[in-house]
Order: sequence, then C-alpha cells, then structure tokens
Amino acid sequence: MPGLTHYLVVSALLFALGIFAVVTRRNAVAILMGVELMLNAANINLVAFNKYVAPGAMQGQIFALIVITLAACEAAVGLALVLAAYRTLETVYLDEINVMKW
Amino acid sequence: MGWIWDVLRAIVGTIIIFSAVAFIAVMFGVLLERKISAWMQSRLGPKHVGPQGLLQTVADTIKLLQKENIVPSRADRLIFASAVIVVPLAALLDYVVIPFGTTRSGPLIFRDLNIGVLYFAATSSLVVVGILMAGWGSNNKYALLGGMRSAAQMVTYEIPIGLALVTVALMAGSLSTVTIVNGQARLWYIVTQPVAFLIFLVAATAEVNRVPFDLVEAESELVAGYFSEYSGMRFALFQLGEYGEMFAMAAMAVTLFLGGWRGPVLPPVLWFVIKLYALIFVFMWVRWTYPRFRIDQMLNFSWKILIPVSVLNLVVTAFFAVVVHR
Amino acid sequence: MSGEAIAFYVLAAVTLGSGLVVVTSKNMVHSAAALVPAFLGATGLYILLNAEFVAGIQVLIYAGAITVLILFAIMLTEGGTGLGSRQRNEQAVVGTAVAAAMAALLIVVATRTGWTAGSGTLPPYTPGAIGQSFLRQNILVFEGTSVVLLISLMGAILIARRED
Amino acid sequence: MTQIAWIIPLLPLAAFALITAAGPRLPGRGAYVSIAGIVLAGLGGLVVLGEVIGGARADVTYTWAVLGTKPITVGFVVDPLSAIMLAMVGVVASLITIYSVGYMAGDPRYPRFFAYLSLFQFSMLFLVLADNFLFIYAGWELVGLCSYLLIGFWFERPAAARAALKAFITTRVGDFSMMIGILIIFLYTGSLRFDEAFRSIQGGALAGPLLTAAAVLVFGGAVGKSAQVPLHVWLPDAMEGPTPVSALIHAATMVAAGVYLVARTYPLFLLSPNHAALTVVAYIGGITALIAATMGVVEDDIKRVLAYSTISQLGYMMLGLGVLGYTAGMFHLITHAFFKALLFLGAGSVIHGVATNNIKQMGGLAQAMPWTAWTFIAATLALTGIPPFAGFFSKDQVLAAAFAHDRALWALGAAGAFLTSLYMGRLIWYTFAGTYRGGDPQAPAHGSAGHGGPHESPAVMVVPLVILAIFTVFLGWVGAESLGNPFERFIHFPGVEPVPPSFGLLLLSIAIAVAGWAAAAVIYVWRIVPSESLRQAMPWAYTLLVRRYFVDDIYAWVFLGLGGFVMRLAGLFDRYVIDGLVNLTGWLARHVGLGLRYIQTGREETYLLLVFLGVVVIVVVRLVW
Repeated sequence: MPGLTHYLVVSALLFALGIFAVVTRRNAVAILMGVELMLNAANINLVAFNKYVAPGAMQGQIFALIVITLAACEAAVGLALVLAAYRTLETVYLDEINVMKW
Repeated sequence: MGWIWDVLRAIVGTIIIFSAVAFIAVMFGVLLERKISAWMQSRLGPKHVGPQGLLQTVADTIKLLQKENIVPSRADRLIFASAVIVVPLAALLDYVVIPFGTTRSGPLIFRDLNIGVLYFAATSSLVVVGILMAGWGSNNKYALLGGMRSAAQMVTYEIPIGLALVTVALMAGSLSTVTIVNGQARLWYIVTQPVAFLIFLVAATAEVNRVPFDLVEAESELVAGYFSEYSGMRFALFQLGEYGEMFAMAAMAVTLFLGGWRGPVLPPVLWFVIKLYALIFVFMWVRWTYPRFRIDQMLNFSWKILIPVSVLNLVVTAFFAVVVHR
Repeated sequence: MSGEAIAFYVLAAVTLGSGLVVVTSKNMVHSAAALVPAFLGATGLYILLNAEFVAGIQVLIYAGAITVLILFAIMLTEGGTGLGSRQRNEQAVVGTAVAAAMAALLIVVATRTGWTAGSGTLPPYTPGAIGQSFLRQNILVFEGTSVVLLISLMGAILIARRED
Repeated sequence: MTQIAWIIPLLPLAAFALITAAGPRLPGRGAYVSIAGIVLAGLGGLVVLGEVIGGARADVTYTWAVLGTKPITVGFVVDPLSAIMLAMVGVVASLITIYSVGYMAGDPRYPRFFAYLSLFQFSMLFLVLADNFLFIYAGWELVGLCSYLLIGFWFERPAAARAALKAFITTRVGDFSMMIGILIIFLYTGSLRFDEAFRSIQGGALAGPLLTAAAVLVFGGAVGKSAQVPLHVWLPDAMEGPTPVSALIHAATMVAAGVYLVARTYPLFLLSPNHAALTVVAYIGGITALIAATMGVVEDDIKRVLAYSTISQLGYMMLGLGVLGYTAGMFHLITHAFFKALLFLGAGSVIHGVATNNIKQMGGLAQAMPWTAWTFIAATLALTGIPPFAGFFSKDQVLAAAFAHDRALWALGAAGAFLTSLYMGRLIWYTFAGTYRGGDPQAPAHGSAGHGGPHESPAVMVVPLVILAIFTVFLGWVGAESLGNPFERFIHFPGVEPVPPSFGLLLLSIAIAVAGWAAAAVIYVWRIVPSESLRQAMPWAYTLLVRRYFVDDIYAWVFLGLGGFVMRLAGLFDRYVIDGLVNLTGWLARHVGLGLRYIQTGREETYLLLVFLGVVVIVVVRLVW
C-alpha cells in the first residue's frame, strides 16, 4: 500500500524535473512547462497531505484548486508575454532577450 | 480502493461496447447522414449495397481497412501516429458517465461518478489536443490551419457548454448524471431551462465541428482540415472519433435536458435511443440547412452572445435556486 | 502487491516518464505533447488520493486548456519545433547537479520526517464539501482568486493584443 | 405579497435595465416602461400596506457570506414602517414619473432620464426594505449616486454640473460619518441586522458615550441626506436638476430617507444615555426648521423657496423624532411627501408655462393656469398648517410633542411655522395674484415649453397634480385625533407614548399660521409695510439672509483657505523632507547598484539556480550539523 511518503517522493522527483527545465532550458515556453510541472508537484503534495494528515478539513484540495486556477492565470499571462516578446524581439530564447541590460 | 478497478473495468467495457454496439451505431449514423442529406436534396443516396443501401458504410469501412497508410514525408511521425489514438479515445471516454437506461439492478451506466458532468466536460476537452497534434504532425498547411481553427473554436465553445452543464447541475443539486436524470422525474429540464438547452445544443454543434461551425474542416477552403493527410484506417478512426463525439454530445443533451431514459410505456433504453436519434436528426437537419460561419463571426458569436447569455442564465438560475426554492 | 499499489506505480511511472520527456526533448512539440500524459498521470494520483473533483478540474484545466495554450504558443513562435537551435543554456551542468541535489534533499526530508497521521475522514461527497468550504471558511481566498483571474485575463489580452 | 415584497424593488430595476439596453427603441422612448415599472411597484406597495394593516409581517433573511465564523446575513423586513414608506414612495414616484412624460417631452436625453428615475426608484425601495445596515448603506449610496446623476442631468450647464458635485460631496461627508457609526455598531454587536444589533445593544454590548457617539455618527448620514444644518447647503443648489427630480428626490423621497433612517434605527437613539443623541437630533431639527425658513423669505427663485421649505420641514420631522414624537415625525414625513411633491410639480408646471424661475417675473397666473394655481394653493395651505389640510395635523402633532418635551424647541418650531406662512404667502401672491410681470421669456430650460405668455400645462401633467391634491386635502384625517388617530395605532414605537392633544395649543398653532399669512398680506398685498422699506430698515439682516448666513462662504474660507494653508505647509515638508529622503534613497541605490551591477546577469535562470543552490547549501548545512 503506497503511503504518504510514496506520494511525496513522486512529487519531489517531479519538482526536480521542473527545476531542471527552468534552470537549464533556453526557450521561454519550455521554462513555462517546467513551472507547470513544479506546480503539479506541489498539488500532489497538497492533495496527499489532505488525505493522510488532515482528512477532516478540505484545505489541501481547496488549495490545490486555487493553485490550478492561478496556474491557468500564470500560463495565460506568461504565454501572452512570450508572444509579445516574440513580436517585438523576434526571439523566445531568454539569453537573447537582453534589451533592458544595455 | 475497489473502485479504481471499477473505472478500469468501465473503460475496458466502454471500449468493447464501443467497438461492438457503438461502432455499429456510428456506422449507422454515417449512413443516416447520407440518407438524410439525400432526402433533403431530393436525391436517393446510397442504394445498391444491401437492401436500400443499408450496408454501404460497412463496405466503406472494409474498403478503408484495405487502403495503404500514407505518412507524408517530413511529417512528425510520432505525433502523426499518436493523434489518431487521442481523438477517438477522448470521445469514447465520454460514454463512461452516460446513463443509457435502467435495469432491475439499477441504472445502466458504466460508472456513476460523483463528478459525472465535470468528467464529461474534462474528457471532451481532451479532443482538442489530439486535433492540434494531428494538424501539426501532418506537416501540411491546410491541416495546421484546420487544427489551429479547431483549437480556437473548441476552447471557445467549451465555456458555454461548461456553463450550461453547471446550470443543470445547479438545478439537480448534484454533478452525478444519474441524479440529474432522477431530478427530471417530474419535469424535464428543457422546460425549466430552455435557454441552457439551446446554448448546449448550439455549443455542442460547434464542439463537434459540424455545420454551421465546420470551418475546421471546411472542404472548400481546407480540403478536410486537420485530417487531410490521413488515409485508410486512420482516416476511419478520425471519423469514428467525430461521430462518437457527436453521439456523446447528443446523449449528454438527452441526459441533461430530455429526461434521459425516462418515458412512458416503452422500455427505458428504447426511450433513450429514440431521444438520441431525434437529436442526431436535428444535428443533421441543421447541417444540410445552414451555410458556414466565418471565423470571426464564429468567435464573436460565442464570446459576445453565448457566453454572456449563459452567464446570465446561470445567475438567474442560482438566484431562483437560492432565494425561491429555499 | 495490491491493486492500489500497482495503480500507483504505473501512474507514477507515467507521470515521471512523461515529465522526463517534457524537460529533455529537443523538439518543443514533443515536449508539449508529453505534458498530456504527465498531467493525466497526476490526475490518476489524485483519484488514488480520493480527490475526484481536483482530478476533474486538473484534466479540464491542465490537460484541456493549458496544454493547448502552450501548443499554440509554440506554433506561433520560432516556427515550432526549435530543432534548429540550441535548447540548453551554458549552466546545464550545474543546473542538472542542483536539480538532482534538490531531488535528493526533498526525498531525504520527506522520508525522514515522521508525519503524524491525522484524524477524521474525508467527506463522502467531496465536490459538495469543497463548494461549502469555498463559500464559507475560504470565501476570502475564493474571492481573491476570482479577482486575480479576472485581472490576469484582462492583462493577458492587453499584452497579447497587436498594437495598431 | 408581503412574503415576496423583495420583488417590488426589482420592477424598477428591470425597467432601468431594459431602458439602458434598448432605450430609444422602446414604446414611448422608455417612458412607458419606466411608468409600468414604478406603477406596478406602487400597486405592490399598496397591497403590502393593506396586508400589513391586516397584521401581516415578514422578515426574509438569508446568509450572504461567512467571514470566519461570523455570518453576514442580509434580507428584507416588512413592518408598518417600511410598508408605509413603500406605499408612499410607490405612489408619489408613480405620479411624478407620469408627470415627467409631459415635463421632459422633447429633451434629447429623454430615455436616459427615465432610466435614471427607475434606478432611483429601485434604490429607494431597496433602502426602505432593508433589514440591515449593509443594505441600507448600499441603498443610501445608490440614491446618492442617482441624485448626482439627476441634478447634473443637464450637465452642459456649468451650474448644474457644479450643483451635482456639491450635492454629492456634501452628502458624502455625512455618509462617511454614517459609515463610521455603522462600523462601531458592527464592531461591538457583531451583527449588521437591525434587530440583532439593537438586541445586543439592549443587552449592554454597546453603552455609554460610545453609544451616543455611534448614534450621532449614524445621524450624521441623515444630516447629509436630509440637508440639515450644517450640511444643508447642497439642497438649494440641487434645484438645478429637472423639476420632477426636485419633486421626487429633493422633496418627497430621498431627503426623507434621512428621517426614515433615524426612525429605523430609533432604538439606537432611545438607548443612548439621557437621550443625549435624541436631544442632538431635536436641536439640529429645530434649528434647521427656523434657519431654513428665514432664508426662504428673501429667495426669488420659486424652486429654491420650495427647497428651503423642504429643509425646514425636514427639520420639523427630525424635531418630531427628537422629542419622542416618533409617530408625529413619521406622519409629517408621509403627509409632507404628498404636498411637497405637489408643490414642486406645481412649480414645474408654472415654470413650464412661463419659462422662468423668478417669482418677480410672474404674477396673475391664477387666471392663466387655474388647475395649477388651485392645487398649488391647496398644497401651500397644507404646508403652512391651515386646517383641515394634511400638513395641519402632522405639524401640529410635532409641535405638541415639542411643547411637552422642551419649550425652547417648541419656540423654534413655532417661529419657523410663522415664517413658513410668511414666505409661502409671499410666494403665492407674487406668483398667482396681481398681473403678469413677465417680459420676454428666457431660453426655456426644457425643450418644448410654449412661448408667448403663460398657459396651462398638458393633461399628463395636470392629472398627477389633481391626484396629489386629493391626497393633500384628505390624507391628514388618518392622523386626526378626533378620529382616534388611526395612523398612531398603525405606526408607533413601543415605549414611546404620544402626547395627549391639547386644544389650546392647537388654537395657538393655527393662530401662528394665520399670523404668518397676515404678515405676508401686510407686506406684499396691502403693502402697509412694503418689503423695500423693511429691507432698507434692516440691511444687515437682509444681507445675512441673502448670503445664506455666509455658510457657503465659511466653508469656502475654511476648506479652501485653511486647507490651502495646511497644504502649503505639507508642500514645504514634502519638498524638503520627503524629497530629501527620496533623493537620498535614490543616491544610495544608484551607488550601491554601480557596485553590484557586475554580478547581475539579468537572467532568470541564473537567479533561480542561485536560489536553489542556496536552498541546497542551507539544508545540507543544517542536516550535517
């Protein structure tokens, strides 16, 4: 029977995958995908804690739902920014977006 | 944890039912489409294969099975091939929560999920991914355009569908489809929620990419849209997915608004089938009656008419549910 | 091994395997397409955790909407796959090490901590309980999220609109 | 009907929505929809009133939201007080809306006017039905908004725009005080519902000076809305709006909302120690009654005279409530609504006929517009308290209650009554008697006013006048002592006993009223003491009155002069202290940044990598130690 720890381990691995994408990819969209993976890892944690640590209150699931909602906001705004940046700078590679630096 | 197995069993059961009963129903649907169009255009339609052309679709299917599977050069093979599975699978998953009738041991349904309506909305939204993958994977500009249009259209029309579903769930006080059907024992929701029914019907037409919302696969503009490059059995699978989705939508409309399996005298399953085919007939009737929308008209229609109206409908319903029926 | 355990390991494998494809694939479209099984695997985990409502929303929002958005963004930029360009930046090695270290750390922390098992049971009809909770104890969070959603919607439209 | 009374406000709201959406395309360009909405609401109000007289009550509540563990319930209450307000607002507003069809004919923004009227009616009915502070505050702000929109309806005229702004801001001062009062009550009682809040105040949750403070703060809202001293300055200027609006909002309903608020929250005032809050109410009311009346004597604009009389009459209502004459105050509110609406509509009819507001340019209109003249005179008699018109009964009850409570307050009221007769007599003689003095009419304030001499208004305007006149003449008898005062049996506050009628006092009030009329006749008709000689004899008094006791000038001086001084000080502080700090911060940031910019790549990946690296280091260090 998988217990709380099993879920936490899966979530930790997924989170690490997200970090890996965010830290090493150049493409902005790929980084957004990494962020989504990290949010999913957080959600797995929330729901697992809800079941195993505090089943009486629904707070874990509630906050998982809010995270999903905010993830939708983040994706919409993030992709809009990527598109806007692509339109003006003609690149989606973050190390090439440096007009503010010079 | 037994119910995980129930879901798995339900899915396997659906696949079996789908490949046996529903497959035949869909084939019959294709035939019906051709016959009805012929009738509306004062033609005869298929007539030679079997009595009155009844076996025409069977012959077509056999023909398609024999054809070569062509993959365009420079296509993304992995995406190209997996898209074929996603679309019919997503359509087929819809059937898990549809109650077809009652038997002595309870309602005839694969699984009465307590999130039934939400499940329906979720699975039907998966089709978009498959369509985008097909459009992209084909490495063909018509297919890509069709896929993009389809994605825009389906994402847009999911919202009114979702709002209509919520409205009905509000009336029944539950997301379970069986409870919703039971809630219509006295009065069908089409009587109390005519606006939601209309919205659902219109948005469902758009969701399954049928005329007047068929600009995804508009023959005169885009050949066949996202599945232009598919041939043989893969083509047939897409057709299966499309018709499966249409039947699922019609079945959901029956469940939500037309009292599901409920009806006098005749057995419940028969009632369900009668209502289902009546709605299917409406879909086909519309298809052969109306011209196609333009893309901007199509998007405007959803954002500026359907969504505001359905939000208003939801608010009014909630108001009456809370204040009047309390 | 019980049915639940099998389901768990299968779903975890699907999630992590697809996740790996997402972060390593050189082809952006493959990455995005692999998001779908990753999200669906997570959905399966939610179902195992008796969170059907969250599972439904997860499919609807993540698999149905966010993936499509990401696919859209990929297709509208850089001519799609990105196969012609380098996908890793110069800190790939350090990044890999740090991510691995984070994973190890988190796993150590998760397994070493003695989690106290809570009392109480999950309500039988979770969607209803969630709705009640959202409109009672958590109404402030709910309203706040709604405002954020509305504003980000408007913001996204404003940002993405072509200026003319 | 009583149980579903909440549907009544929704009718005008639906009318508003419909007109806003489809305005000019509707039959009658929206007017019929608006009329239908308010007439149905008015009929509903009458039905509710009937049922409430028959003993029906309703209090519909439901939980709106739960903040933590504190449920916020909202709902509607139907009791005698709200029922009679509902009926009064419904009937008066219906008649005024019908009248507006004639008055506003030809205005380019005709549908919008009716949309605003409907919105206002919704807000007012909503306010009346509220059973909690939240709803009453919401309705309160909504009527304020409508008042702003309607005063500034002809916003092309700078005067109208300025008046709208003035009304909005002046009443906002009162609203702010009311909000603080409500917050105090919510803080101490934990409930926004009237009955619960009052019960826990009775139980001692809020007592002593703080209770008085809360009551006075809530009363501040009423002072603003009901144009009591010292926030009375906006109401005369509000006469820039269309006349039906003046009748509906600034005479019959909205300004009465202040009185209604005090009546609704009466326990609050009653429970304040030594009736301190009530004394404040009474003195504000009494002083307002007198001061407004004095200003009315020298005003030449027909609508402004009526505006001053409104302020003064509202003062009487407050006075009535303040001296434990709960029934008397409310009765005066109801009767006043009818005859003041009639006066304003009559004035509107006159303005419509002669296209000027200045009474010195009128005269002899009784022949030209007989219907208007006679209904107007009936309303004037009611206002001045001549028996057997409605105002006599109600005003007399207020004065009787004041006499029994505090002679000084009675003196204020009686002096006000004398002046009321004086300036209303002046108005009548200037307007309707004598010969027509009007020259060329100025550009009419509204579209289709006829030119070429005074003329009677169309039937759509005259019929409401007649209906209102019938109310004006006969409504008083529902409060007549000789009939056992049925009104008192219907609306009374438990524990507040009415004052027994006194025949002598009755005769005295009549004498005072008649004396006022006589004085008016002496000055303006027989010219035994012509008004010019009075003016020359007392120039300082005249200036004082014409400049309205310099209240506007004082406000200008205080808020512009004193405020300007404070602002200059703040400006100096800002320039040298705040800016100095800001510049210092900037200087620091700049120089620190100059040093730090070499380790800043500007790339999110690097920063995140460093963040996670930091986490790893911290945790490893913590685990190893």
